[in-house]
Order: sequence, then C-alpha cells, then structure tokens
Amino acid sequence: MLTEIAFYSLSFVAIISSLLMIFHKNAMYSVLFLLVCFFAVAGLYVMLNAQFLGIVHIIVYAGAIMVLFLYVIMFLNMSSPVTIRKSKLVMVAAVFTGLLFLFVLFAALWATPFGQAPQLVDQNIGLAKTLGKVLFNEFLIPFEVTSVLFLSGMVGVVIFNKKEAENE
Amino acid sequence: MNEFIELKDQLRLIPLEHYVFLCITLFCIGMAGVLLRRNMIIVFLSIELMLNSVNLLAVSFSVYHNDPAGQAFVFFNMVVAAAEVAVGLAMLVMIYRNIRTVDINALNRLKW
Amino acid sequence: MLSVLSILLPALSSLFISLGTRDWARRISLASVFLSMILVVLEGFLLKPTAEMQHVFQSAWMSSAGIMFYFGMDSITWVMLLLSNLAAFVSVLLTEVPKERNPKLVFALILAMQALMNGAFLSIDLFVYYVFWELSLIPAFFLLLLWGNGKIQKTTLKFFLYTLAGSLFMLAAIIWLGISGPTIGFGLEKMMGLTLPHETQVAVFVAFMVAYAVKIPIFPFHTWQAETYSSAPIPLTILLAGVMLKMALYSMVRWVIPIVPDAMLSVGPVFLWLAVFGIVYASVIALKQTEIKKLFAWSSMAHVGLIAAGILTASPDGLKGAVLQMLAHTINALAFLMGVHLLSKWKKAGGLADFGGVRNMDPFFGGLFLLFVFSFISVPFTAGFPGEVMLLSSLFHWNEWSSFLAGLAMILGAVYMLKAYQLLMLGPANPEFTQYGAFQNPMSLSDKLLMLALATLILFLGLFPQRLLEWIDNPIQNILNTN
Amino acid sequence: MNYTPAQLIALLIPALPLFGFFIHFLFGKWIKPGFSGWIASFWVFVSFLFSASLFLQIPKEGKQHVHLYTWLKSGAFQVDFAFTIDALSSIMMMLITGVGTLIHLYSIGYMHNDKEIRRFFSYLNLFVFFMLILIMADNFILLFAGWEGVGLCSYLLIGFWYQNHAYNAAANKAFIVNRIGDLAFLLGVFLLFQHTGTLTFESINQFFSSGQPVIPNSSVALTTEPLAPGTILAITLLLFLGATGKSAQIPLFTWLPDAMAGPTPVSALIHAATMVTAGIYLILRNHALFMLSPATMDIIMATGLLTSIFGGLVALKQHDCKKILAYSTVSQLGLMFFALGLGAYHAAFFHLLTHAFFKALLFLGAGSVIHALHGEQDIRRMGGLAGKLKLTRWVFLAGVLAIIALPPFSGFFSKDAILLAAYQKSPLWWLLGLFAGLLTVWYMLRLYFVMFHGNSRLDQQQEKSLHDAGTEMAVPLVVLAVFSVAGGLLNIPSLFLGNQWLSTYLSSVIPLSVSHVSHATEWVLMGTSTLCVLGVTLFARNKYSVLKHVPCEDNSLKNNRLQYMFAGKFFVDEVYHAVIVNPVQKLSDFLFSYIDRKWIDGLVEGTGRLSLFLGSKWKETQNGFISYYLFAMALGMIGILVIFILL
Amino acid sequence: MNTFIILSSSGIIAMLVGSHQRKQWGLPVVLAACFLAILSITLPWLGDYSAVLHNMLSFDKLSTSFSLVMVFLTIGILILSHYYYNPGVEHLSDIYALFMFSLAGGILLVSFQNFVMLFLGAEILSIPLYILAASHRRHLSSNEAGLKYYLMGSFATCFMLLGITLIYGASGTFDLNELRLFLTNGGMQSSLFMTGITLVFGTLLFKLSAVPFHFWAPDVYQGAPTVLTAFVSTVVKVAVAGAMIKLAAAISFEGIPASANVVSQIAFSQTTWFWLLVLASAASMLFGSIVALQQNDLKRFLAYTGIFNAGFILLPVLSNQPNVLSSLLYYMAGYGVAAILCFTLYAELKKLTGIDTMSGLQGLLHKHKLAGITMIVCLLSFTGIPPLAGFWGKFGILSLSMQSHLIPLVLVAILSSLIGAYNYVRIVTSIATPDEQNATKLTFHPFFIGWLALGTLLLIAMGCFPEAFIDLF
Repeated sequence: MLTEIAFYSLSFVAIISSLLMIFHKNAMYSVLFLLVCFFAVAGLYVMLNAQFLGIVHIIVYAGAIMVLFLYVIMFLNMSSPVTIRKSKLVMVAAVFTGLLFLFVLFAALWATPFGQAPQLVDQNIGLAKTLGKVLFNEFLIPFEVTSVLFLSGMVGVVIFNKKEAENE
Repeated sequence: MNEFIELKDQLRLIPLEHYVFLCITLFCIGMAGVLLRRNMIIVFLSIELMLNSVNLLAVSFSVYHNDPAGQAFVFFNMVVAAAEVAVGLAMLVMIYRNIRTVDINALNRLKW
Repeated sequence: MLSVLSILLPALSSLFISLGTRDWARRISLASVFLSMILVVLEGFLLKPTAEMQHVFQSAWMSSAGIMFYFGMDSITWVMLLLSNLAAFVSVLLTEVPKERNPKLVFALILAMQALMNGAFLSIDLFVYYVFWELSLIPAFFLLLLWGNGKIQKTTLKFFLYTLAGSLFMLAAIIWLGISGPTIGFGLEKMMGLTLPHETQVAVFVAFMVAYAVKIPIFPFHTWQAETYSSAPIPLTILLAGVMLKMALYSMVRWVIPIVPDAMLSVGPVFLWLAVFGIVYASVIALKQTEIKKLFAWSSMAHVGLIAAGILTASPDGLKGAVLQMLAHTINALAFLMGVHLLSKWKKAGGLADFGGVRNMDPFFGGLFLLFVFSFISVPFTAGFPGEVMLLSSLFHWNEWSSFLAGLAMILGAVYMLKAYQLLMLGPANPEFTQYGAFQNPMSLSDKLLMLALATLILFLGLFPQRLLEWIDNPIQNILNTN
Repeated sequence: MNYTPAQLIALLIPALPLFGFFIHFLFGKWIKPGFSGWIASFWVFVSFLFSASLFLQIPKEGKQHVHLYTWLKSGAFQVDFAFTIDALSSIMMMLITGVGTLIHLYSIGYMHNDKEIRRFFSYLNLFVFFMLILIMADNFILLFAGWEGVGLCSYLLIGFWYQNHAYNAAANKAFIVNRIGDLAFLLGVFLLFQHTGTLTFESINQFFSSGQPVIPNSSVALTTEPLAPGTILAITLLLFLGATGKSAQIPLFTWLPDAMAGPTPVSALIHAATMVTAGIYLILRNHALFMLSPATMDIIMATGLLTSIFGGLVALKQHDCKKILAYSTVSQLGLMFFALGLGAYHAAFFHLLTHAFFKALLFLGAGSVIHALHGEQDIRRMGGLAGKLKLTRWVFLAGVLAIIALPPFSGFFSKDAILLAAYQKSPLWWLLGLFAGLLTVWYMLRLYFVMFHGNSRLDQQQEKSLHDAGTEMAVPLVVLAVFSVAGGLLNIPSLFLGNQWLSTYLSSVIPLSVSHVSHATEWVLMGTSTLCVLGVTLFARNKYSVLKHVPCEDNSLKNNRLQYMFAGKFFVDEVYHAVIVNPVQKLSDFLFSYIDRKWIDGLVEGTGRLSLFLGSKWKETQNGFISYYLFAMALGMIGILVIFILL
Repeated sequence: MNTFIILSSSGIIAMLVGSHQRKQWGLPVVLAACFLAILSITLPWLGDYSAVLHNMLSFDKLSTSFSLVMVFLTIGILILSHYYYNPGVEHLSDIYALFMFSLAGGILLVSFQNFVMLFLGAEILSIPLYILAASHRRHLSSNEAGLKYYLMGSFATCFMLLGITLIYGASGTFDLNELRLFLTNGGMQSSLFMTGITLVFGTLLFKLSAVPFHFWAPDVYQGAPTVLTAFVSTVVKVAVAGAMIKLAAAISFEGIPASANVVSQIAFSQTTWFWLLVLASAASMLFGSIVALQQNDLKRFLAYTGIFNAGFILLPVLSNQPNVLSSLLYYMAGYGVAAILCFTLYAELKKLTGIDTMSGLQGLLHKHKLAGITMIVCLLSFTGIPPLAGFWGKFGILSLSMQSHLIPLVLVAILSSLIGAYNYVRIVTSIATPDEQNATKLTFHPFFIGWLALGTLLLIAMGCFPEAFIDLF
C-alpha cells in the first residue's frame, strides 16, 4: 500500500512538475521544476531498487546538468521571463501532437502482455558492485568509447566559446 | 535498505505497465515541451526530460528482466545527455552572442 | 576482332584529335572516317551471308553480372555499320569549324559518336549494347549544346531527357532480362533462348518500345525531334537522323523480335498503329512547315514510322523492307541534308521562303537535289522506292487499312517535298544571291563528287536492291525463327 | 545470259531512249543546242524501228518474254525486271515511239529558241523510256515503276519553265493528283497479290481465266481460296482509281487542264497521245480481271461517260486553245473508258490509237499557231489565220474532222465502234454517247472557226512576224494528219467489208467479242449520228464562221448560270480546294499548333512543368523554422507508428 | 577496433599538435591516421580484442568494407578541407580531430552488435558533426545549421533511445544475437519490440535524411561548412546505411550475406518496417529529386539530391540479396567520389569568385577546361550515364532490387532518377554554355588540378573496370 502511495505520488509529482516545466514562462522556474521532476524520478529509481543509479542521477542531473543550465541562464541574464510568444495554434498543435504521440504509443503498447514479474529477483542488480562489474566487463568497450564522446563535447565547447583570436 | 519493503512485494504491487505508461507520459510531455516552446533553454530542458523518462523506462525494464544491462545502459544515456547538453549550451551561448536571443526561430535564413 | 576495330578506330582517333592540335583535327578525322569506310567494305567482303554472328570478339567485363564485351556482326549489322560510317563520313566532310570555335572538340565528339553508335550496332551483349546506346547520347548532347543554334539549352535538355526517359525503362527491362533465365547474363544467345511468360514479355516489350519510340520517334513520343533537328548543325542532324534513329530500328530487329516474340504479336499492334498514325500525322504537319530542317524532321518521322511499322509486323517482307529502307533513308537523309547544308552556305537562313531560284544559278545542284527529293518521296528506281513498296506490302498483309494510312504519306510526302523543292530551287533567280555582285558558287569539287556519289548510290539502290535483300535473308529468317 | 535477237531488240527499245537521256544528262554541256533534238529523236526513232520489227514478229513468234534481272524479291513477293511483249504492247510501243519520234522532231523546231532545249530533250527521252517500261512491264510493280516514272517526267515537263511559279504549281498538282491514283493502284496491287500470290500479268490472267491459283513461290500465308466478289470489286476499283489518276477521269482529272502549262509538244505527247492512255492500257492489260466484276465495269462506264460529257461541256466555254484541247482529251478519254466499261475493249483501243493521232495533231497544230503568235493561246485574240498559216490550217482541219467523227476520217470509225457497243448495252447509253460526241463537234468547230476564220484579232507585231511551221514542225504535222485521216483503215468494221485488222491482231490478247446487232440497225445508228454531226457542224459554221461570233469574257456569263458553270469548269478545282486541300491545310495547322504543340508537347513539357511546380510547392515545406521542423519530425514519428499499428 | 583506436587517438594527437601552434601539422596527422586505418582494416590480424569485445562490436565483412569506404571518402574530404579552410583558421586541428572522432563513431556504427553500441556510435558520429556544423562561429548560417542539426539530432536521439529501450523491454537484451534468439521464439509478435524497432528505424532514417525526417538536411547542408556538408552527404550516409543493413539483416532471420531464400524473403517483406522503408524510400526519391528542381544554391541542391540518395540507399537495404554490400558500397563510393569532387571544386570556385549559386558554374567549361570536365563527369556520374561510376552503382542496386521483386520501387527510382537527370543535366548545360558576362579564365594551383584529374580518372576508372572496384568491397 505504501509502495503504491509512494509510486503514485512520485509519478504525480514528476508529471505535474514536468508539465509546469514546459508551461512556465520563466526559464529559471522551468529549471527548478525539472529539478523537482528529477528528484521524483530518482525516488522511483530507489523504489525500483536501483539505488546507485538514483544517486548518480541526482548527482549528474541535479548536481551537474541543472547547475549548468542555471549557470547559462544567469550568464545570459535571462532570469526575468522571456517573452517569446507562440501563437495559440502552435500551442494547441504542440499539445495535440504530444497527446497524439501518447495515444499512439498507448495504442501500440496497450495490448502488450508484460507478463508476470519474475519470481526470483536478484536484489543486487541495482548495487554499485553489480553495476560496476557489468560496466567494466560486458560494457567495457562502450565505457571506453564514451571518452571520445566526452572529448568531442569538450572540443565543441572550446571551439564555440574560446575567446577569439584577433584575426579570424 | 531495510526501511523499504521487500522488493518482491513491490513488484507485485506495481505492475510494469504503470512504469511504462508513466515513462511514456513523461516522454510525451517532454516532446510537447520541445514542440511548444521557442526558448532554446526550455527546449533543451524538455529534451532532458525525454531522455530521463527513457532512463526510467530502462531501469524498470532492467529490474523486471532481472538484468543489470539496462541499468548500465542508463549510464551511457547519462553520458550522452551530459555531452549533448554541454555542446548544446555552448552552442546556445555562442548563438546568443551573435543574435542576442534564445528564440529557436530567430534563425531562419536557410530555407526552401 | 574486325568488328571491334570499327569501334576502336574512331574512338582512338577521337582521343588522338582531342590530344592533337587544332590544325590537324579535320585532317585526322577525315582520315579516320575514310579508314572506317574502308574497314566496313573490308568487313563486308569477309562477311558470309549466314545467320550466325561473325568477326566475333568476346571478353569479360563484369563477370559477376555476366556482362561481357561481346561484339559480332551479321549482314544486317553490316548494313547498319555501312550507313553509320557513311553518315559519319559525310558528316565529317561537311564539318568545317573555324579555329576559334574549337574544332578539336567538335571533331572528337563526332568521331566519338560514330564509335559509340558503331558499338551499339555491333554489341551482342545486351548490356554493353545499352551502354553504347546511352553513351552515344553524350557526344550528341554536347555537339548540340556547343554547336547548335536557337534556344539551344532548352532544346538540348529536352532532347536529352526525353531520350533518357525512354532508355531508363529499357535499362530496367534489360536488367530484368539479365537476371531472368538460368544464369545471369546478357549475351545474345542467352537472350534468344529465353522463354518468358507472356506478362513479362509484355512488360519488357513496352519498356523497350518506349525507349525506341522516343528515339525513332513514334507518334506521341516525337516532340523533341523537330526542335532538335532544326537547332542542330547539319553534320549533327546527319548523325541523328542518319544513324541514331536507325539504332532504335535496328535494335527492334536485333533484340525485341527474338526476345519477346509473343508480346510482339499481342502488344506490337498498339505500337504499329501508333507508328502508322504517326506517319499520317507527321506528313500532315509537314505540309505547313516553313523551315527546311523542321520539314525534314517531320518527313523523317513519317518515313521512319513506316520502317518501324514494317518491323512491327514481324514478317520477313517487313524486316527486309525495313533494313533496305533504313539504308535508303540514311542515304536520302544524307543527300537531302547535304543539299540543305550547301544551301545554308549560300545563304544563312532556314526558311523555305528564304531561298528560291537556286536551280537557275546552279543547274547541277538543282538537278541532283531534285533527284534527292524524288528519292525521298520514293519514286521508282530511286533508293526510296523498293523498301517502301516492301514495307507497304508487308503492312498490307498485316492490315489493309494500315497500309492505306501509311500510303497516304506517299501523297502527302509528294505535296510537301515538291512544295519545298519549288520554294527552294525553282522560280526566278533570287535577287539576294546576286545582290552583292556576281553569284559565287561555293560548291567545292569534293562537294560535287560527294553529291554525285550519293546520287549514284540512290540510283544503284533503287535499281539493284535485290543483292542486299538476298544478303540479309538468312539473318532475318534466323531472327524470325527464334522461339 | 543469252537473249534471242527478238529479246535483245525488246531490251534495246527502252534502253535507247534511256541512253539518250543519259547522254543529255551527263554530256549535255558539250552537245550543241541545235543538235540535241536530233540526237534525242534519233534514239526514239531507232526504238520505233525496233518496235516495228517486233510488231512484225509477234504474229509469227508469239509473245516475247525478256527477263533482265530480279529487282525485288522476298518470298512470294517477286518483282522481276522483265518485259512481256505481246500484240497489245507491241502496238502501244509503236504508238509511243512513233508519235514520240514525230513530236521529238516537231520539238526541234518548236523549242529551237529555248535556252534549255537539251534539258527538254533529255526529259522527253526519259519519258519515252518510262512509258516503254510501263507498256512492256510483265508485272504490276514494274508497271507501277513506269507509271510513276511517266508521272515524274510529266512533272518535269509541265514545270519545264520553272521560273514561272504558276507552272511549277501545275507540275506539282499533276504529280500529286497522280500520286493519289498511284496509291490506289498500289493498294490494288497489294490486294491482288495477297489473294493470288503473284504480281505478273501472265499468272494473274491465268489465275482468273482458270480460277486456279498460280503461285510461283507458294507461301503458306497466302490464301488459296477463290476470290470473293467483294475482293475483286475492291481490287478492280482500286486499280481503276489509279487509272483515273493517270488518265484524267473524274474524280482525278483536274491536273490535266493545268498540265497545259508545259511546252505544247509535251502536251501533245504526254497529255494527249501517250501517258494519259496508260489507264486504259492498264485496264486492257487486266481485262480478264475486270471482266469478273460487273459492278466495276458499270462504274467505269458511268465514270467514262460522265467524264466525257463533263469535259465536253467545259470545253464549250474555254478560251485558251490548249485548255479546250485538254478538256477535249478528258472527254475523249472518257469515251474510251466508256467503251471499256461496256466491254468493248477493241473499240476502246481503236479509239485510243486514232485519238493519239488526231489529238497529237491538234496539239501540234495548236502549238504551231502558238509558236507563230509567240505564245498567244487565247482564241479570242486569234482569228482569220486560215490564210496566213495554210499548212497549219489544213492539218488542223484534218484533225478536227477526225475528232468530230465525220466519215470517213479515223475518228468516225473508232467512235462509231464505241457507240455501237453502247447501243448493244442500251439505247440510252448510245444516246448519251452521241451527246458527248456532239459536244465534241461543237467545241472543236468553235475552236477551229474562231482560230482560223473570221476577222484577225492579232496585234501589229504578231501580224508582222506571222510565219507558218518550219520543216521540222511541218513533217510531223503532215504525217499525223495522214494518220488522222486514214487511221480508220486500221480497223474497218465488217459493215464496210473491212477485215477488222486491229481487232484480229489483238485477239491473241483480248478475245474478240461477237456483235449481235444487225447490219440494218448499224446503218441506222451510223446514219443518225452522222446526220447529227453534220447538223451541229452547220450550226457551228453559221455561228462562228458566218456570223463571226467571238466568245465573250467570262464575267459577262454571270447571268447565265449554266454557261457560267461551264466556263468555270464546274468549279471542281474550287470544290476540291474547299473540300480537300483547305481542310487538310487546316488540319495541318490544327494538328501542329493545337494537338502537337499544345497537347502532346504540352503534356511532355507539362510533366516537366508539373515537377517544377511540385518542386516549388514542396520546397515551401522547408520553411526554415526549427520549431516547425521539430513538429514535422514528431509527426513523422507518429506517422510511422501509425503505419505500424495499421499494418 | 584498431581502426577506432587509431582514428580517435589521431584526433587527440591532432589537437595536441594544434594546441602547440603547429596547426599545419593537423592535416598530415589525420591523413596518416586514415592511411593507417586503412591498413588496420585490411590487416585484421593486428590485435585480438575478442576478450574485451563481449560481442559489443563485430568486425565482419560488412563492418570492414563499410569502414574502408568511409575512410577512403574521409581522405577525400580531408583533402577537400585543405582547399576549403584557410591555413589561418582557428581550431583547425580541432576540426580535424572532430572529423576523426566522427569517423570513429561511424566505424562503431557499422560494427555494432549491440544496441548500446548502435546508440553510442550514432552519438559519437553525430555530436562532432553538430559542432562542426556550427564551427563558423561568426557565420549566422553556420550557427543556424549547427543549431538545427543539433536540436533535431538530439530530439531524434530521444526517439532512438525510446526505441532501444522498448526493444530491451521486450527482449531483455541489447545484443543482436540474443535478440535473434528472442525473435525466433515468437518475439515478432511483441508490439513492444515492434514499436521499438520502428522508432529505431525512424531515427536511422533521420540520420540518413530520408523523408519524412529530411527537414534538417537542406538547411544544414547549405549553412554548414562545405567540408561538413561533404562529410554528411557521404561518410555519414555510408555509416547509417551499414547500420541499417546490419539491423535489417539481424531482425529478418538472415545473416550477412543473406541467402536468397524465398521463404525468408517473404518473412522480411511482410514485416512492418519493410513497408515503412519502402514508403520512406519512394517518398525520399520523389521528394528529393523534385524539390531539387527548384534549387539554385549548389549545396542546397546537393542536399536535395542527397535526400533522393537516401531513398535510393534504402533499396539495397530492402532488397536483402547476397551481394547487397558490394553494390551499395560501390554506389556510395561512386557517389561519394563525385560528390567530394563537386564540393572541392565548389569550395575552390567560391574562394576564387565568391559566387555560391549555380550561376557561378556558368561557362565553367570555357573558363577552365579541366574543372569543367571534372564537374561534367561528376554530374553525369550522378545522372547515371554509362560507363561512369554512378551508372554501375545504380545498375547494381536496381538489379538487386529487381531480383527482390521490388518492381514498383524500381519504377519510382527510375522516375526520380529521370527528374534527377534533369537537375544534373541542367547544370551540365550551364557549365558548357559560355558565360557572356564574365568570361575570364580561371587558374588553379597545379596540385589542385592534379587532384581534380585524379578524381575524374577515378570516376572513369570505376566505370570502366567496375569489377575490380566491386571486388574491393
């Protein structure tokens, strides 16, 4: 019962905060609402016994990515509401498209038999130990490869925003 | 861990569908956000939301399949999301410097 | 091996010219076309009038797809080779490009076109044939573009795309033929051995015929022709009308009949009627044309439509008449266009009404031109007659009314050709010619000799076509007896 | 190949004029203009001698067959370059080479001032060659070659004075109208070939006389059943249509009057004596075939009669002496067809011969007048020439008397034979034939009297330089006059105790028909017609010679509808122009500018334009807004998912 | 794996070199790396990574041959970049490094055996491209191109992730082999899986710029630096096509090379994504060729023909025949060589004349003969005139499609090829027609001319000796 309450309340918080995020005029508030949403999602991770991931999630998203966003917002001095208005039609269309996609996915997945939950559940899969083993054995190659991804991301940031030389 | 209820009970209580539909809903909200807003930052945020919803989905599948690979996958998602966001925000700053707005539609020299 | 020489000689000369100097371009190409003619004659001497392919050359190109350089000739091919090289000969002879207009390029392109068209005639690998067929369009395209006049960009584009449009569907059909059957391959023997289901035959037939209908052209696919002919320089028109459209007719004989004989009987009549309708249509339209080359284009469509109709009857008479008439039409076209070319040297104009009184000033030219006109309207004992009679007869055998309609071109042809002759040649001397002092006859000795040679050919073919008919008998029987 | 002397001669007959042509064609530059005519005449004359010798041999040795080489052959479709000389063709050959020689001679005088006399004679020689091919051919296609060839020469000679565009137009018209007939001819031949499998006259005649297919190279595709009447009707009608083209019958006669644009000797040779009789020759050659189709025979008869009356009526109101003669030719040819349609082949052929003589004579006589008057052809500006051009007047008179069928001139016998045949069919036909004959009397006498009698209406200059024909021109005139007067001797009917020499000679080709008209009837008929002719003659003399009536201008005829029609040649040309030529021209415009440019090319360019249009429309989907693109992408995803759900 | 390591480390080396004020060394480093990469592809015995691969990647025939083509094309593009970038451009070596990273990503993409690698490969391929597209900081069009590419790319990434996750949810694995096991046990019925795979294909279509996910392509092609445009239109397409073939083969019960088994053929052609791809292919071909009719900017024009190409590339993906790889690669190689030549010439012309629309090409043949001929040969090769590379490429693909009975699609391909022909030949006419306003002759650096000649000869040689080149792949 408690789990249900936890799940539904977390879900509710996640959905509501994400909705607020997308509808709020002030970018700053949007970031904060998303933060709320991320916390709710982290709660769900924990509920799924993926505690390690939940913590990483908090650290990476709330701690790093959202801060980055806030930083950019501050940097660009956009804390006041930005008045970029979209026409009603676009609003309606966007909401409609979102709902449509939702509907389509629901329709596609509605009939899916998700089956019974497995009887024997390895409670350890969410642990850092297990994940670490998986990550450094099975997923070693992808893990290493992500370095290139990061590197290129860094290069990108440098290319975009390094102070320009005089003679470009 | 002990504060929490046994996982087995949890699984029985909350079927997978609920997670799936929650994730899908979040995904669609993110998508609507992308479509709805012209503020680049919010669009980025919405994309983050979409990625997160997928992460949640992956974790729940992982748990239900009793397979840690799904959770490992989430790590990579995070990596990619972080890299993307870094690039995106850098690009945003650069563009903001050039055109002094974060409106995604401000740039439409290229068309037809 | 000899057959490859007919391709290589002009091709190498073309290369040589493009690497050589401008001064030598014309001389080299003259030598080349002359040698090509000798080569053709030599091949003719060595050729036996049997059904099988001779002077065969075979070498793999793309063995995984069964594509090979596979050339050979029988007597039908030889006739085509003759007309192709004859046309190239005349074309080169008539081409005089001032130095500043890049003669190298022009001659190289003409020779390249000759090589490629020879290749299309000689290939007995369907795929290589297609390659030559398609590629021969490129030199024509550039000749037209670089050397034509009028709204040349549009005309060129239309010409190119229209012909390409047909060819692409043919390519699809060729690929289909290549992959059907026990092995992947495009050789003539395999193609002749194919027995396809009827629906496939129909599809293949239509795809081929659309390509040919554009090139020939047959009625609703003809709209590129008049503009192209009229804006092309005469040597190019000679190649287009003299050889390129024969490629399509020859291909019908060589490929379509043996590969899809059933479709020829079931769907062929549609194209036959189109061709016959086109004959009347083109003839009627030609009545009111006021430009020489456009008139020629329309009349050509009428003549060639008859040949196409004859081939589509798939009867020995029709095929023989068609081969005969192809040669005759080329000779006629050469002769007529050569006349037009000389006229355009007299005066830079293209309208029928711009001339007049030429015969008065040069009876020799006027007289021979009259012979050419008569051959064009197939008066007996000229080249145009025997083929026309055989074609009409075969058509008559197929359907009386088709022969009647096709025969209408005899009347209408006389109407517009005689009118054209009257306007161009007859009447009082045109003051414009003598306006700037005495009339200068620019006909060189070689022009005169060439005209005489063509006149001789016209009479010879008109009087003694039987040799040729006997000669092509076996291959034609062979083609008709497939399946 | 070995040829017998007779065969060699047969080969030489057409070869010599051809040789003459080539001499002129190749070496014309070096031939003296004055000499050219003699060379040309020489070859034709030698041909004539050879023809005569063949003519003499035929009764003894039977018909001659010469095979030169195979011209065209594909399966059963075999065309040999081969000649068959039998009684019919040998007479025709004599006629052509004989009259040809005379007219060549005449032309020497007539054309002596012309700069291009050499070209003229080369054409004449070429014509004789083609005409001989036509006559001697042993198969339809070779005959067709000659047939077209003479048309070609006719074209060349009508447009001989090519500086004049009106003449060129006339030449074109002649060729084109002939082509219409030629097409019908060719189609008829094809139809014939399709059903009999052969193209030679001999096998075809054999086929139709025996009813058995005689197929030299039997081809499976050919039908071997006996011919349906409809087929024969179609064949014969097509061939007849061909004949109407060449022989200037309704509906294809319009070229002949215009063909008078050519030099007068040409009119005499080609458009009176020889070429225009080719159609009659064709039917005579294939009489066995035509006999099988009574309907065709009736049509031929009706057409002939109609043409004859028509030509006569039009000739009544013409002023150009050559035009009158041209319409007279049309009319006389009509009579011949009338005879053919009646089955009176011998009569038709007889009339063909006599007509060749007197019409050639009339043309040459008229030519002599025209020559004397420096090209004047309008009879209203002549008159009173009898005293000054004596020879011409007398020979012309001989010709006139012959053509109006006054006994005992040649025309009388031939026309009488035709009328007799008509009477055998029905008295009505006889009456109509007689009417046509009387029309001839009227317009010929009108021509003669207005030209030679009455007051002179020449201008000063013409008066001064008036001269009678020179020797070269006189000799042919006299010879032809003799033949015109005495030509009747060739075939004196049994009524006058004649032996019907011509008919007998021809009977090897065309069997004699037995007459079942009593002599008394014949006398009555002959007497009636002669009286009528005499009566009309007197009237004409009264009107044109005694009262010196001169034909008035055309526009004064406007009040008299009928005469106006005559003078306007029944406006057949105009009708043809309105009904055929104009619509075709309009059709040409319509097809070109509307169907071709607008629709077909419009469709072709339209596909291009449609693509361009689509391109310009579709490219607007690419409007540059990122949010729009994102929408599109989301919708795309939705789209593929929907497809997935639906499938 | 060697290749990946070589390429990515060469990127790092290039960056290091560049940061030490030796920018001119950047290009040689990456070029050398490319040649090394070719060696490492052709000599696979250098190093055994099976212990660590865990079936994440497999360097099979498909992977090696696709990698080879990609590296070859990259070499061409690097040479192009030499002409495109002024030596003084900032971050030049970084740019080269990014190309190397992207190429490395492409190699991962064609070697993937695991959806994680597919995802990462796609990202490693793409993120450097986003950066490169916007790398002209001051150029608004470059900014715009970068932004559009980035935004749409990350949006698409979300869908790909969703798709992969759904597949994972259905099958419980990311591994292709295990997925096949799952599918053979009736996994085809799982709508979870089907939705997922549909989304993954959709994303790949996006990367390929096929309709309806083509919207980014024209704008990005036009606005981005020409070098990047060349890269996106050639290397990226090869990589994505390779991934698609691998994926399609993996989920259609057929290995690579698939056997021409009729039963499995039907199995494949009955699947949803088959029809999806058919529709996308037809729509792309038509859309690309038709809209290209209305373009005047050369790069944008090539973008639309690129959309056509995306559709055309789908044909071999659909046809599932034994020699699909060699045909596709030959086609892409031919296309790539011609496209790179075009872009090179375009870049150089823009430098010389400053005109970047097609009117800049007017009379090129008369201004500089070799340049004109090169351009004409390229365009004719695009058109598919025999015997140029483009012809054999089209021939190979069309004959494969015919063998797979994709007749309607072949007809659409022919139709749009025809419209495409109009596009190309239109340019050929303007190249060959003398320019009245400006007939000044152009002069190029001899090396550049040599490079043009080499490329042209390569195109012709590929056409004249198709077998030799097809055997390469």
